[in-house]
Amino acid sequence: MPELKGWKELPIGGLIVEPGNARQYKTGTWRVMRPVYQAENCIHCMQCWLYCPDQAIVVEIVDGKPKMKGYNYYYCKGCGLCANVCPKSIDPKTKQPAPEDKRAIVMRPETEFADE
Amino acid sequence: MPLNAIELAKMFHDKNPGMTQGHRMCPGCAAPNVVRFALMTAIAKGYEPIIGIATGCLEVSTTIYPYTAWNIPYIHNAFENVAATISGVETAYRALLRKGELDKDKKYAFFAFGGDGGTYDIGLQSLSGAVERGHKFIYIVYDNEGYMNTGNQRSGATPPGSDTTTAPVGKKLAGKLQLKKNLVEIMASHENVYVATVSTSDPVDFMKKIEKALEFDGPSFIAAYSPCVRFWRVADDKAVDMSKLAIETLYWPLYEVERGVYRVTKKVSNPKPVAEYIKAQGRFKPMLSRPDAQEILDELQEYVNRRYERLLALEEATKDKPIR
Amino acid sequence: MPANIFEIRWHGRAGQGAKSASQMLAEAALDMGKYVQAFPEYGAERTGAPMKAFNRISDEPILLHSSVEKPHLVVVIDDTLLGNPDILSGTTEETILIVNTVKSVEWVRKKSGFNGKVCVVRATDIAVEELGRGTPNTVMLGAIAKVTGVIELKYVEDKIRDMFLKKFGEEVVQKNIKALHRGYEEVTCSA
Amino acid sequence: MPLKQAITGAEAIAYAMKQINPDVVAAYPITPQTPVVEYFAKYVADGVVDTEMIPVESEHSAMSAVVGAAAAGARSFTATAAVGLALMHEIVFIAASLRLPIVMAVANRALSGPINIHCDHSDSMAERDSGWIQLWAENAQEAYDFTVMAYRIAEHPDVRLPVMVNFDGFIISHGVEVVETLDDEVVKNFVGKPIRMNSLLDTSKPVTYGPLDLYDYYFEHKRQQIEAMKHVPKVFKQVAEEFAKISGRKYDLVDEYMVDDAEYIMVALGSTAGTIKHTINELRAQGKKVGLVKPWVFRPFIKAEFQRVLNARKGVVVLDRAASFGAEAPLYEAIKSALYEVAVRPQLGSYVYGLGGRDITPDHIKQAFEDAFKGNLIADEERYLGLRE
Repeated sequence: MPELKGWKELPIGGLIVEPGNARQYKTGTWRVMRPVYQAENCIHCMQCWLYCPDQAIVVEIVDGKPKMKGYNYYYCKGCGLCANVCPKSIDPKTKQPAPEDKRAIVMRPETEFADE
Repeated sequence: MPLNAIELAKMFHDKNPGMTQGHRMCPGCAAPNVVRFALMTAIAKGYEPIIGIATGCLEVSTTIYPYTAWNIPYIHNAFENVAATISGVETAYRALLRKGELDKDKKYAFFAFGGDGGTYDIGLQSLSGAVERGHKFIYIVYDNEGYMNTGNQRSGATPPGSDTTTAPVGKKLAGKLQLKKNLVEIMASHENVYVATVSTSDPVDFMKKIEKALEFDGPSFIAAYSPCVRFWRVADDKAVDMSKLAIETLYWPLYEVERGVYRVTKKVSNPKPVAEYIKAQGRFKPMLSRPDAQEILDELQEYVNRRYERLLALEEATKDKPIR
Repeated sequence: MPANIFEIRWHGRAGQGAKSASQMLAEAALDMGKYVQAFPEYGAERTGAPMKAFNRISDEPILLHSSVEKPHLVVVIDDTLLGNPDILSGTTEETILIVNTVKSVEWVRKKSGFNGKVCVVRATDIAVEELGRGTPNTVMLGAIAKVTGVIELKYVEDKIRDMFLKKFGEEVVQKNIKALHRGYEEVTCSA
Repeated sequence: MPLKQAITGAEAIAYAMKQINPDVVAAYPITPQTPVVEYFAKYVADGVVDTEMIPVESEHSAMSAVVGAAAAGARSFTATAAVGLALMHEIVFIAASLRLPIVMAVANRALSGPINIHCDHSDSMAERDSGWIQLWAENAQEAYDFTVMAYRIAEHPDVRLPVMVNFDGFIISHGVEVVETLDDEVVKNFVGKPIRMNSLLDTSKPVTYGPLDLYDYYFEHKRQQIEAMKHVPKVFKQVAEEFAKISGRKYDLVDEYMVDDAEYIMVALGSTAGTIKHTINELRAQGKKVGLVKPWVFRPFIKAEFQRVLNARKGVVVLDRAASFGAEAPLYEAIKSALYEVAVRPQLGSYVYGLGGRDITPDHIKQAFEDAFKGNLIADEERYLGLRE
């Protein structure tokens, strides 16, 4: 939490004059399931990036192309939409869920990462 | 070329498209993506968006003082008046531009976002007035079919059979009994307006329509299908799945109306039964366990078919001769 | 009421122009250096309903904002209103009554039961003759100027010019001025 | 050269707005405010002003739109009356909370029901705690003058609050009176360029208007509004002083009429104050030591002014054109509260009059003064003028 300022210090009218300062707010604490990135299976289609409602997918441009680099867990709420829209989550032949070792994103309980 | 995920990622991987991280919408909510898709399109096309939001989930969860998840100019006024509010902003823009106090080369895009409560119900008058007056703005309703901000109360957008706290499924009543208001048609009945339905499950169609709205010389109304994973009682990762299913069952037909000319932008040749959509969501479960469940499903199926046929007929009828 | 405030009450039917006449009178009096008020009585009446308008004219600023209760002058634009008790309300023998009518002073006295000074003028007829339409306002203002002296013709003429010159041209101005003068000349009063 | 015109109060306000040439006007017609909008719409149609006008579909949207326009940095104006103001109610508070320097003319009219279109003050009294500055005009001249002064007060950096210019429905709005108007240039220079702050159109400095403000900050923001109101007297006096230089007309927080030696003082708002002055002249001619204090500024309510003027008088008679059901009438309550702290409390009496446009005459006023002369004022008794028993 920021320091609670007195009325003389605050901008008037309830205005927030620092654009996008919600970025300071950690929504990652909401997470109960953690998406884990398996880079070796990723085709960098950017579907996870497109659909992440919390803009928690880290992307870098490599050779002019966007590359998935993993998660910003400060923000990731663990909804799993990224894994759901990931084309690698479905076996192209059977149209059934792909085995975990073939996926680019797998969802794991946050408790498995308690040490971090 | 239409915008796609790769292109957008190139443009926006290191910057926020109006909305930033740190907002407090539910995990998996569709609304942030409705906003992002719209704002990314505007920014990618060289516009500077200014937005107004009606009281609702999107508003409270993105601007909890002293934090704002907006890095573009933003105004929230009240629940029922976002259209009037943004019409004031847009008018101020025209006034100040005329007086030479603004950069005339700058392209502003005025957006108003409202939930279905703030749009179908309490804000309808304000919306209709602003659209009739012809302000150049884009109104986007993120339709999650209920007052989800306050805990799943019935709205004019709630479908029949849905279990809400103010129209619960009981021993006597099967939840909400009335059909969802066809707001898209109400808005299409305003003259000189561009109206479209969109879904985040079809981003290309979504962004094309936003682009059209941005270029349209007048007001636009975009109805965005926006699953509420919490109160529709589906898993957090199901917003896109539900959206797809809604389109495949014709529950949410994708179409547009430009000055009276209809175009169904997504033809569905072998629609799935609407029951498949209904049965996928927990909010219909109490209704489905009633003895009259099949009747309700049949009625809904009949309505969905009829509406789609009507849309195709309107498309045909207005193809060469606009109805206005 | 202090003697320095002259109060007028107009009686007409909604749509006949009593409100406009009272405003024109106020404007002319203002040009004479007077302080003025003009205000109609508002209800929810539609065209044809009996209505009232008021004037106050004074050499000093007018502070009063109550309605006119004891008029010095009552102007009746439509003689079919005579007999309505409202017309005599607050009048005394000092009050002057000016009526737009083709009838006689005696007829008016009988019809209204009014005992003070009665004046009549064929305002509608004169208007038809001069302007081609039966709008009696300017004729009535001429009659008021003659009978009371609270306004002078040349100031009303200026107002007529202000109102009509741009919109309708000099010919209409002259016709109205003629109508005004005929009201002044042709009003007749009881002794 | 100042120009003397015989015009209605509604036209006087529209004329002032024409001279101010605001950026945005959003308004909806309602009796008896309608002529304000009509006159102004004509100015817009004739291209006499550069204003963009929003012919909204309701008063609620009128206030909503001017909130949006003002937040975008536009000098914005609206006007309303009675139930129209009541329909705006929610947004009236929001406009003040967002600290937007909007000006609104209110042609005071009775609130329904039963429906009534005539003057009383129940509409604006219902908004007295909304955070708006309330100026109250006695006649068309004051309505014009306050409109000219309003933006200077509203936009002042120490204030940043919306201003409501109150003028009695029909009595002032539709009554033709002599109004001395200033030259266009004089008004333009006096009002000056808008002082814009935190404009939504400034995309280089994006601001968030109207966030969710919970118990951890809301109170502080309200405290700021309380503080802003405290700055109004100083700013009003400054603006009034400057206005006197261009107009010769002097305004203050309260209008004092024949109070110096007055033993009995009446307090009233709006057009009735004129009728009271007229009556005071008559009573003075009979040797009665009577006077009037009229709040020009009713919000903020400047207690000290009334304490100064009313201390140690024999009797104070407060006239209210609004009732507060189950409590004391609003102006009376404020005056009575102010007098708690004076050294010598006068006898006090409360009179409610003129509801729904009921006429108030010099006789009524004399009747109330008579009670005071007889020492027959009872602080806890509300009396009525012009009411049939």
